Amino acid sequence: MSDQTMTKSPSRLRRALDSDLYYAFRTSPVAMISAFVSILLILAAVFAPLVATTNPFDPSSLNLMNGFTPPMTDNAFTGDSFIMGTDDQGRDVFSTILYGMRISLFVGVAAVLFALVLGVILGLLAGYAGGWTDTIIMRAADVQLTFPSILVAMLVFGIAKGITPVEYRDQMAIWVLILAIGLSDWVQFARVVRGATLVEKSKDYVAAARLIGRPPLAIMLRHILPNVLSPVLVIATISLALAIIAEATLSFLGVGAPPTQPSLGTLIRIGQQFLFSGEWWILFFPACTLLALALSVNLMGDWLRDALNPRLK
Amino acid sequence: MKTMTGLLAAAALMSTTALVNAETLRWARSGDALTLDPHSQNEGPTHTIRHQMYEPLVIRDVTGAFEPALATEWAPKADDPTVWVFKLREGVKFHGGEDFTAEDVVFSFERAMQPNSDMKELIGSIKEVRAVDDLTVEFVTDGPNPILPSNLTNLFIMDKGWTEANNTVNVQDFEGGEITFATTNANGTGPYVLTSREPDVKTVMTRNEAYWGRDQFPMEVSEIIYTPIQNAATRVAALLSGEVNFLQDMPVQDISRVDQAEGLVVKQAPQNRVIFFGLNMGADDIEADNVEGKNPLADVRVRKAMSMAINRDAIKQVVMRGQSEPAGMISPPFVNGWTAEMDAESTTDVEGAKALMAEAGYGDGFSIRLDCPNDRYINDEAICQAAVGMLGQIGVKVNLNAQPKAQHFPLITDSKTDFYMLGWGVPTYDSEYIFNFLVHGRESDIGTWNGTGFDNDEIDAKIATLKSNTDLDARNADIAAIWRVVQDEQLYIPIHHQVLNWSMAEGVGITVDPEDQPKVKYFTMK
Amino acid sequence: MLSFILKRIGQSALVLLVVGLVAFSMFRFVGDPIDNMLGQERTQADIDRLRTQLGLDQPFPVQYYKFLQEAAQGNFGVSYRQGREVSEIILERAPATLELAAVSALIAIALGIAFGVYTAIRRNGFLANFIMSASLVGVSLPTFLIGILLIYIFSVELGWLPSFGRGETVRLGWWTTGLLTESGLKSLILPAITLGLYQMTLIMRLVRSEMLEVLRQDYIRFARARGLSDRVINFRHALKNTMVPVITIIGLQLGAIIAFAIITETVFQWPGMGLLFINAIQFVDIPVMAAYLMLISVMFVVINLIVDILYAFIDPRMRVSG
Amino acid sequence: MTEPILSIRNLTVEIPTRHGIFKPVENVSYDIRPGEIRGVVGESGAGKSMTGNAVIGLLDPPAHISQGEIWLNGRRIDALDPEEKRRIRGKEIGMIFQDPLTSLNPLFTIGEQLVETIQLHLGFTQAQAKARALELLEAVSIPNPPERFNQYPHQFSGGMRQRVVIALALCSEPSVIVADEPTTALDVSIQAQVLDLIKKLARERQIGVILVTHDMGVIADTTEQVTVMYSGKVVESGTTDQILGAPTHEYTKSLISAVPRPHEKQYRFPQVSYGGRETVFKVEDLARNWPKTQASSSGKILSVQGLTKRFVEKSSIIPSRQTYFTAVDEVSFDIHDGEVFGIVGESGSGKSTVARMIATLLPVDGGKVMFDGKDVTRLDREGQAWYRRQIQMIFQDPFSSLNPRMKVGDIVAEPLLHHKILPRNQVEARVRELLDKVGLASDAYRKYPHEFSGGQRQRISIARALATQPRFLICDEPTSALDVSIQAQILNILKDLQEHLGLTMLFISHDLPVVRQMCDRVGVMQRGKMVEVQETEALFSAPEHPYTRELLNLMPRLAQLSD
Repeated sequence: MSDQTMTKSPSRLRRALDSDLYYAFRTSPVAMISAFVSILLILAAVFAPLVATTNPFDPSSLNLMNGFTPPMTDNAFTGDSFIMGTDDQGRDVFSTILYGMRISLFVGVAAVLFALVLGVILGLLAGYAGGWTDTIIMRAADVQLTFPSILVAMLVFGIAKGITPVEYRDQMAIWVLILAIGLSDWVQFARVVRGATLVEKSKDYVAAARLIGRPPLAIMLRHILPNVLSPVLVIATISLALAIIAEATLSFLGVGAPPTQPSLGTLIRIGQQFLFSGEWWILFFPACTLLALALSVNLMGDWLRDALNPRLK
Repeated sequence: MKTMTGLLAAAALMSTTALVNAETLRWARSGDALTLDPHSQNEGPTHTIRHQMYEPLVIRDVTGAFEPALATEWAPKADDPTVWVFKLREGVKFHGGEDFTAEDVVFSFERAMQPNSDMKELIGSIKEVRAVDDLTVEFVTDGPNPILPSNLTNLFIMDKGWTEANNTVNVQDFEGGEITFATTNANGTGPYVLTSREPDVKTVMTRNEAYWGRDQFPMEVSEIIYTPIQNAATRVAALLSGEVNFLQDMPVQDISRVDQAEGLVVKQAPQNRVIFFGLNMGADDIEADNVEGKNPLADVRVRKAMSMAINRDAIKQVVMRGQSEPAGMISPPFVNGWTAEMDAESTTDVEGAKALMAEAGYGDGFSIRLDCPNDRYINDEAICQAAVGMLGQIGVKVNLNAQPKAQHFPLITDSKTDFYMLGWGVPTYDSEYIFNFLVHGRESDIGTWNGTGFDNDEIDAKIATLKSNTDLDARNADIAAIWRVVQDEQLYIPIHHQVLNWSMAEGVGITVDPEDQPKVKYFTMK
Repeated sequence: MLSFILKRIGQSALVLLVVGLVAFSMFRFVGDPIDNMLGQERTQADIDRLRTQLGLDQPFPVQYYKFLQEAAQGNFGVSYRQGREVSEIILERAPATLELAAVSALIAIALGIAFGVYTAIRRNGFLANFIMSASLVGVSLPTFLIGILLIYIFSVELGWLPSFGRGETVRLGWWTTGLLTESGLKSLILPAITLGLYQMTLIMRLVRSEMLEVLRQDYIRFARARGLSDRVINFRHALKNTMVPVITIIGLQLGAIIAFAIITETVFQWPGMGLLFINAIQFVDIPVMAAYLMLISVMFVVINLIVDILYAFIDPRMRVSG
Repeated sequence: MTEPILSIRNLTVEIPTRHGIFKPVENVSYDIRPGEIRGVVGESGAGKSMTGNAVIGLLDPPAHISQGEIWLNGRRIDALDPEEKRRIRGKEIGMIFQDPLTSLNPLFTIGEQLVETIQLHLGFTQAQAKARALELLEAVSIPNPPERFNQYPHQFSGGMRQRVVIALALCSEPSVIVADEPTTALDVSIQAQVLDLIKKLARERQIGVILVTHDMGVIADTTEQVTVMYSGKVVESGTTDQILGAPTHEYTKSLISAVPRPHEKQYRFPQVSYGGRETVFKVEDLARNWPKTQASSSGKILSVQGLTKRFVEKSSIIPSRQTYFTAVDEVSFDIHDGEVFGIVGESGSGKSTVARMIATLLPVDGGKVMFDGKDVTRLDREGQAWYRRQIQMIFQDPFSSLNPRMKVGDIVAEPLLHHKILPRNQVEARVRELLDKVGLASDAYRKYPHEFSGGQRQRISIARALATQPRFLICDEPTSALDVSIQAQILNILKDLQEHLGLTMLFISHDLPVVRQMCDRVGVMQRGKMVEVQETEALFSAPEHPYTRELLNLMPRLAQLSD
C-alpha cells in the first residue's frame, strides 16, 4: 500500500461485499448452506402466522379428535389431513413447529442478549477498572461457574416460582427461562471480554484517548467495546445454539415453556413419550427442526470463529 | 472407535445371559416405598412393598371383596355394636420363626395408634384392643362402627418380641428423620422375605417357604427384584428389552406397542381412582379470573356449562387411548354409594353449554387459571390441555398452570387455586371417605381437601352421622341424598375413572388389582 | 507455590460460603415440604407439629446459620423424603455418580484429546472436517434425546445393552462399584457415552483450537527448522503446550459432568446423586438439595485446586515464580 | 575464491490469493561461501525473510517455490520431498529466528531441547549428546553450562536465550545458518555480543551465514557481502564496503541516505525519493493559525523532580511481604521552552515510564512533575482539562495507537469534540484541513486505519496530536517500528513542528544516532536512574558517565556510508 493509492472511498455495501469476511463466506459452502438454513428457519419462525396452516396456540381451535393423525393421512374421525401429522392434542405438527421455533428462538436470542449485555458490561468493567472491581466480578464469575447451567436454571426457576404469585406464572415461564439461561451464560462473555479488554487497554490508542481526557465510560464504550466485539459475536452465535438446546433440556426436566404454548424443546419432550408407541412424527419433525436450527447456527459460529480469527488465515 | 465397536460386540455376546431364571419377578414402577416401617407413611407404593412381607388381618381381593388374611372371621359382637371380634389364623409364623398370636395384634394396633404413626387416623375410632385368647381379638370403638374392617386392610401386624428385641417399638419419626430397625428390616408373616434393600434403587425379596398359604396360593415367584424407574420411556424400554418382566405405571401410549411385542402382555382393570376438576364456588370473588367483583364459578349454570363443554369421550379416545371410563360422579364404581345412573350424568353439549353461559350472564366468557399436576395421574397434563381447548369453545379462556405434584397439591390445601385437577382413591370403599375430605366444609381436621369453598351445615351434619350409623339402609339413604346435592350443585366436574394397566412377560400370570396393589403371592410363572 | 495454593484455598472457602448461602436461601423459597410429607389425611395440628420439628418456623438467618454450622461438620440434616441422614444418602449415591462421571470424563478426555489433535494436525483433511461437523451434530441435539435414542437403538431394537440402572454392584467397604461385574460394565456403556459425548466435543474443539494456536508459535517453527519430525513436534512439543490451557477447561468440565449427570441419570435411572437431586426438587427436599449443591461446589473447588497444582507441574514457569 | 556452499538461482516464490498471484520473492539469486556472512537487507515486505524460509524449506502453504533452484554443497535441495528436506534442516542448514523469547519451547529444559536435536541428527547416546550439548553451551559462551543445562527457557535472559538458539542451530555443525533478524529484539549491548558470537562462529567453523536484517548498522558491522532487496527483487549485490560506500541503484542510495548518521548532526534527513515515497507536509500553513506560544514564567516549561515509580513484583496480602520493582528511581530533569529533550536508554531503563508519568497516564509513586509551574500529578478536574490541551503524545506502534474500529476522521476529531474547541459543525472542516496538512489525501477522512501504511498512520497520529494545538509533545520511540526511509520522513516532520510551531518536545528513543539528529539536550537512563544529562553534542563528544561511554562504543560505526 503506497501513499498515492487513494482512490475514492467505495460505498459501505461495496466495501462489505469486497471484504475478506464476505469472500471467505462466499467460498465456504458450509457457511453458505448453514446461513441459508438458519435464515430460512428464522424467517419461517418470524412469519409463522403467515406460513402456518393453523394457529396451534389457540386451544379453542383444536379438535382433540384429530390427535395422533399420521403425516399425510386422513384422520379416521374428522377426515382432516396434516402434512406432518398431529400431536397428542390434535395440533398440526407443522404449524406447532413454526410457532414453537418462534418461542425457542425468542428465548434463545433474548437469553443470549441478556447474557451478552451482562457479560460484556461486567467484562469491560473488570478488565478496564481492574483491582477490586475485577476481583469481585471475577470471583462472582467463579461462583457462577460452580453452578453448571442446568443447576442455575433450576435454581432460578425455583426462586421465580417461589416469589411470583401463581397467576403470573404462565406468562413468567418464558422470562424465567431467559433469565435462567442468560444467567448461566454471562460468565463466558465476561471472561472473553475481560481478556480482550486487558489486551486492548494496554494498546496505545486507549492511552491516546486517555491523553485527550476522555472519561473511562467513553473509552470503554467508544474505544474498547468495538474492538472486543468479534469474539463476542462468535460466542453469541454458539451460545444461541446452546441456549436453544438448554431450553429443550429444561423443558425435559419440566421447567420449560408451558405445554399450551410449546417451544421446540417442549414439543420434543412431548414427542419422546410417543417414540416407542409408533407415533414417530411427533418427535421426529421437531427434533429434526431443532437439529437443523442448532446445527446451522453452530456451523455459522464455527465458521465465524475461524473467519474472524486473523491468525488462522 | 475400534474400542467402541469392540465393546458393543462384547456386549452383544453377553446380552443373552441376563434372562435365565424364569421364577424371578423383575418388577419396575415409577417410585419406591418410602420406608418399611409398617405404621409409618400411609402411601400406595409403600403399602405395595409391605404387602409382600407383612400382612394385615384382612385384605381385599382383586374384586375389592374382603379376603381373610391373618384373621379368618370377623363380626361385630352380637350384643354390643361397639365391639368387633376377630378370630385369628392358627399356626402362622413370622419370618423369624416366632408364633403369631393375639398379643402381636394388640401390640401392632397399639403401635399404630402412636402419635408418629401415619395410620392413626384410620383407626381413630378404636378405644381399646384386647386379646380374648391367643387367637381372638376384640376392638372396642367409641361408637358403633359398621365399616371398621375397611380401615384395616393396610394395617400390618408385627411380631411383638422381634420389635421389642430390636428396639423399634416406637413408630419411626419419619418427618423427624428417625431411622429405626424397622425402617430397613422386616419381619412379617407375609409370603416373601426381605433379602436386601437400597432405597430408590433396588429391593430384593425371596419366597417364604413357611408361609401359611404356601399351598393355598400359587406362590410361583421365587424371587422378587423391585426397581423404581422414573423416566417413562426408560421404564418401557426396560420392559421391551426384557430387563423387567412386570411393569406398573405403564404409559398409556405404549400399551399397544408392548401388547404387540413378542412375549409381552398388557392387562387392564378399572382403578379405584376418579379424576375430576374442582371449582371454587364459595368465594365472593376469585383471583384467577378476569371478572372483577364477581365469582362466575358461584353460578351453578356456569359450573354445569363447563362440565358440558368437556368431551369425555374424546379424552378417553385420544388422550387416554381408550384407557379410561368417562365419569359422572367423583366416586369410583367400587365404592358404596356409587350408582351407574349418577355416573352417567355427564353429558357433552357445547351449544347447550353456550346457552347456559349466556343465561348466566357470561355469554362473552371469562378467563381463568387451571392448576394441574404433571406427574401424578395418568396423562394429567394432557387431560388439562385438552380441557383448555374444550372450555375455549364456550368462551372460557383457560390459562394452564401445570407443575409437579409437590407444587400443585399445596395450592389446593392452602386454598390458592380456584380451578384445579384432583384425583381421588377410596381405600375404605365407602362414600363417607369422599365426603369427609371433599364435601364437608373445610375445618382443621375435616374437609381438608375441599377446595370448592362449599360449606353446607346441613350436609356437614349428615356426613357426621355416617360414622356411627349402624342402620345400613338409613345410612345409604343419607349417602344418596348427599350425592344428589353434590351432583346438582356440580361441586366438581368429573372427568373419568382411571384404568390400570399392568404389563408383564407372557409367562407371568397376574390379575390386575383395582387399588394398584399387586400381591405377588397370587402370581403364576410359566 | 505454597502461598499460591493457600491463596487458592482461601478463595475457595469464600466461594463455598457464598454457594452455601445461595444454595440454602434459594431453596428456602421452593414449594412447601410439609405438603409433600403429610398424606391425604393430614390436619392443621400435624402441619404445625412438623413445622416446629423441622425448624421451619424459625427466621431465615437462624436457619441459615444452623445450616452452615451443621454443614461444616458434614451434617446436612435429614432428608424430608427418605427420612434418613442426608450425608448417609449422599455417601450411598456418590459412588454411582462418581463412577459414571469418571468413565464419561475418561471417554471425553481421551477421545476429545485424540480427535482434537487429529483435527488440528490435519486441519483441512476430509476426515478431520467430517469429525468436526459430526461433533456439531452431537451438540445440536439435547442430551436427553440422545440418551433416549441410544436406549431405543441399543436396548429396545438391538437388545445389546441394558436400558437402566447400574446392573450388579460389588461392595468395597462403603463404596459400591459397578466396574467389577459384567452387567455393571454393560450398564455403564450407554450412560457414559451419553454423558461424555457433549464434553468430548467441547474438549475436542478446545484442543483443536489451542493446538492450532500452538502450532503457529515460533518455537514450533524453530523446532521444525531444527529438523524435528512432525511426530515429535506434534506430540511432544505442541501437545504439551496445548495441554496447559486445556487442563483448566477440563477441570471446569469435570465439574459440569457431575452436574449434567442429572439429565443422564434421569434418562437411564442411574441411581446416583443427580437422580437424588431431581427427586429432591420434586419433593422440595431442602436438605438434600442444599447438600448436593454444596457437594458439587466442593468437588468443583477441589478439582480446580488439583488443576492448579497440575498446572504448576506441567508449566515450569509457574513452579519457580511465586 | 572458494566454491559457494549455498547457491540461490533465480528463485521465485508465489502465493496465490483471491486478488491473483502474489510474488513475495522474484528471480532472486545469491551465493554463500564458507565462513562468509552475507547480509540481506531491505525494508519490510521486501521478501528477504521469505527467501530465507525458502532456503530451509519452511514456506507456509500456500506459498511455494514456483521457479529457480537452490543448491547446497553441490546438491539441489529445492525439489526434494518433504522428508528429505526435513533431514537437511537443522543438520546442514541451521536457523536463528528474530525473537529469542518465543523461539524456545517454554515447557522443556534447554538441555532436553539440545539433546533431542543432537540425538536426532547425530545418532548419539544420551550421554554423548549431553556432553556435546554442554560443549555447545560453552561455545556460545553461556556461563556454567552444567547448571544451565537443566534450566527452562524462562530462567534465561533474552541475550542468553538467543545464545541457546544459536547453540541449537549449531548442534550438528551445519554448513549454512540462516539468521533472520537475530538481534532485532535485543538491546544494543546484547546485540553487539550476539553479532560478535555469530562472526566468531562463522569464522572458526567455516559456516556460511545468511544474515537477514533491516538494520544498516548491523550490516556495516557484521557482513562481508550484502544483497539489497526491494519488493521481492534483488536490486543490488556486492561487498559491504562497495554497497554502503558507493551504491549504484537509486533505491540503495535512498535507503542509505535515510540512515541517521551517528557521528555528525545534520540539519534535516536527506531524502532521496524512490518509488514515489515522498509526501508533502505543509507545516507553514499550520503555523499560520497556530497560537503564539506564550513562554512559561521560568523558561522551563517542564520540570521533573524526584520522579519515582514502583511496580508490584510479588503481591501478597500482607503489605510488608509485598516486593516492589523500582522502574523509575528519583529522576529529575528540566525541559526548556521550545527545545527537544531526548531520553535514551535500553529496554527496561524506565524511559517510557517517565514519559507516561509526565503524560499522567500512570500515577506517580513519588516526586513531582511541574508543567508551567503547576504540579500536574495533583491536578483538579479543571486543571486536568487544561493540561490535556497543553500536551500530546506520539506513540511507538502506529498499528496499536489508532483505534482500528474508528474512521480516521473520527479519530482526529475526537480531541476537538471532547475539548469543545470548535463548534460541532466546523469540526469536519478542521479535521480535513489537518489531514491535508500532514500529507494525507482528502478521502482519508472516511477510511479506517488498517487501510494505511505505518508511515501514514504515524501522520494520522500527528494530526490527532496537533488537533488541540498543544505546547508540548511527547514522542515515545515514534519511529522505531518504521522502515528507515519512512523514519526519515517522520523525523523531518517532527523537526518542522518544533521549528515552525515552537513546540517543546520530549523525545524517547533507544537509537543513539536518531537522538543525535533530533535532540538539543539528552538524558541517559539506566535501570530507572537518570545517569547523565547533557547538551547533545557535548554528550556525544565527551560522555561523562561510564554507561554513556559504553553505549556510545556499541553504536554501529557506519563509517563506510556514502553521503
